[in-house]
Amino acid sequence: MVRAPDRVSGREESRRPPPAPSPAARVPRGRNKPSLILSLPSETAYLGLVREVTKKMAEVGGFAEPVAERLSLAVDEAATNVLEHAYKGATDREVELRFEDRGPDFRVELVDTGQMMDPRAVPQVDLDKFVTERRTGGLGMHLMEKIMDSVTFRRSARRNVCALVKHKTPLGEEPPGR
Amino acid sequence: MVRAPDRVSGREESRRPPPAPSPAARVPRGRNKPSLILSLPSETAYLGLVREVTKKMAEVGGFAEPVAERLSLAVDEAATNVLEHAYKGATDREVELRFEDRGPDFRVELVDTGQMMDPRAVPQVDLDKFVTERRTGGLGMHLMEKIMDSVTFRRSARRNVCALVKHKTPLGEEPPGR
Amino acid sequence: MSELTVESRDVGDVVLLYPKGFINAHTVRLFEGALQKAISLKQFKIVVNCAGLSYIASAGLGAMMGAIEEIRSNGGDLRLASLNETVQNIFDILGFNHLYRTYASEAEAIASFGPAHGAGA
Amino acid sequence: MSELTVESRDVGDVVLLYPKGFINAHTVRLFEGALQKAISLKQFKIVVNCAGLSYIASAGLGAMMGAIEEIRSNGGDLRLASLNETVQNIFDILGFNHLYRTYASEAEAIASFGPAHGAGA
Ligand SMILES: Nc1ncnc2c1ncn2[C@@H]1O[C@H](COP(=O)(O)OP(=O)(O)O)[C@@H](O)[C@H]1O
Ligand SMILES: Nc1ncnc2c1ncn2[C@@H]1O[C@H](COP(=O)(O)OP(=O)(O)O)[C@@H](O)[C@H]1O
Repeated sequence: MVRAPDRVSGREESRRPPPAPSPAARVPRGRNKPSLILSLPSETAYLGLVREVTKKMAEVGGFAEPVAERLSLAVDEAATNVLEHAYKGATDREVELRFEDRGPDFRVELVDTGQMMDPRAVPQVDLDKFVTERRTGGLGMHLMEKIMDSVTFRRSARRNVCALVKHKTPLGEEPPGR
Repeated sequence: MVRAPDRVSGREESRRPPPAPSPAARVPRGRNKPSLILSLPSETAYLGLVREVTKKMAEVGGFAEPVAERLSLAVDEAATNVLEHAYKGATDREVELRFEDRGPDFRVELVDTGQMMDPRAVPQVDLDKFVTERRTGGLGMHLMEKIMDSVTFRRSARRNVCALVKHKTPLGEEPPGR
Repeated sequence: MSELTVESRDVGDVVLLYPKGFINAHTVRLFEGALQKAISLKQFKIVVNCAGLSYIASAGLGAMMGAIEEIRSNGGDLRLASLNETVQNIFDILGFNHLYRTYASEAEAIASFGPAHGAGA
Repeated sequence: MSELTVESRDVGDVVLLYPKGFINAHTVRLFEGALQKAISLKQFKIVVNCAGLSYIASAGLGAMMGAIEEIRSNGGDLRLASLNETVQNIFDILGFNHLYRTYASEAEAIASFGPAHGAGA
C-alpha cells in the first residue's frame, strides 16, 4: 500500500542522505566515548541480542531506562526490516550494526548488502483504517520515526545504510543523568 | 610478589603466543556466527558494560547462564587489569574488546596500547598465605585461568593482546544447549 | 532460555492468553498460533494477560491486527490486561489505546465481557 | 542507575552490611569504605548480607582480604550470608570457603557470633 502523496514530503525529509559530517562526526579517534560494532548472520534469532546490546549502549550513553527501551525497539524494528525486506528472509547474509556515541547524538547505523530500500513502498500509517483494511504492515517504520529524531536511508558502495539518530539533550535542557 | 619458580612452566604454557591459526580460525567472513567489537575509554565506569556484553555474547554462543556469568567475570578481570596495570589508571586511553564465536571456541581478545605485560610480575596464588601475608593481589589472574581454557598474552604492532578462550564442547561431550 | 511461551486458560466463555517473555519477529509465530487457535475454536472473547510480557515489537502488534477483524465480526473482542511500562509505552506511541481496550487487571478485563463471566472458571 | 549501595545495621555488637548491586573495580571503594568504617568504630563482628549482591569481582574479594587480618586480630570476624549462585560460584572457584565462613541466612550468620546476639537489635 502506497502512502498518500500529500504526506510524502514530510517523510522524505528524514530519509534524504545525511549532509556533510557534523562537527561531532569529525572528531577523530580517542573521542573518549564507547563505540560498538556488532556483525550478525541474517537470522531473527539474533534480534534479542540486538535489542539488549542497544539498550545497554543507550544506557551507557546516558539515556534513562524507559528511553533506552524505546531506542532498543527502534533498532529491533530496523534490523527486522533488513532481514525481512532487504534480505527477504535469507538467513545466510550478514547485518552490521554500528553504535556510536557522538557527544550530543546517540547514533546507530545498520549496514546490509541486500535489496535497496524503496521509500515509495513505505505505507503511511492511518490507525483508523488499520482494522477495517486488515492492515498489518507499516507499523515498524512508524515506530522508528516516532521514537528517533531522525531515520535516514542511504546507499553507498553496494551497501544499504539505515541511520538512526537520537539527540541526547532537547535544546535548552540539561544533559540526561547516568 | 614473584611466584615460585617451580610453578612457572605450567603457567607459561598458557601465556605463550598462540600457534598458527586453527582450522576454525581460517574460515573466512560469512562464517555465520555473530562477532562484536567494543571500543571503550579506559575508565572503570565501563566495566559493567563489559560484563553485560560478554554475558550476552556467551549466551548467544550457547553457554548456559552460570557459565556465561563466569565468562563475564573473566573478561571483567582482564579489562580491569588493562586499566590498572597496562594503563596504570590513566582514563584517556582506549581498550578494544573483540568477541568471536569460532565454532567450537568462544574467543575474546582485549587490545590495549599500554605497558607490556611482564609474566614474572604475576604472583602465584597461595590461599593459605593470603590472610597472614595481607595479600590482596593475584586473584584476578587466578580467576581468569580457573575460568578459561586458555589465557595468553602477546605483543604485536605496539599493542598488547590478551586472548581468552573457552571451548564450547569438552572433548567427547555434546555441544551445550541454548 | 525460552524467549516466549504462551499458555492459555478458559474462564467461562472468555479465553485468557499468557504470553511470557518477549514478542518480536523471531517469536511472533507462537503468539499468532495462540490467537489463531482461539479463533478456530470459536473462542472470540480473548483477554491477553500481559503481566509476563516484557516487550512487544511491531511484529506482535501486526499479529493482533491480523486477527482483530475476524474476532470482532464474530461478536468478540481482543482485550489486554496488566501491561508493563514498556509495553504500555509502545501502545501509547502508536495510539493503540484507540484500537484496543486495556485494563489494569485480568479480573477487570474478564468482567468487561459481561456480568456472566469470571465467576465460572 | 546506582551500581552499588551499602547500607549497614547493628544487631547487638554485630554489624550487618547490605551491599546492593555489584562490586567490581569501579564500585569497590564504596564497599571498602563500609568495611573500614566498621573497623574504625571497633565493630569487629561483621556480617555481609549478600542477598542483594548480584556479582563480585576480585577487586571486592581483595577488599575483604585487605581488612580480614585487622578484624580477626581484634577478636572479630567477617562472615557472609545469603550468597546467590553467581557469588557462591566465585567463592567456590577460589576456594574461599576455607577463608570465610558463609551461612544460608542472616540469622544464622548473626547467631554464629554467640548466643548473646540477635535478640538485642
Ligand atoms: N530495510 C529495508 N529494505 C527494504 N525495504 C524496506 C526496509 N524497511 C522497510 N522497507 C519497506 O517499507 C515497508 C514498511 O516497513 P514496516 O513499517 O517496517 O512494515 P512491515 O515490515 O510490517 O511491512 C516494508 O513493507 C518494505 O516495503
Ligand atoms: N594487562 C596487564 N598488563 C600488565 N600487567 C598485568 C596485566 N594483567 C596483570 N598484570 C600483572 O599481573 C599481576 C597480577 O594481576 P591480578 O592477578 O589481576 O592481581 P592484581 O591486579 O590485583 O594485582 C598484576 O599485579 C600485574 O603486575
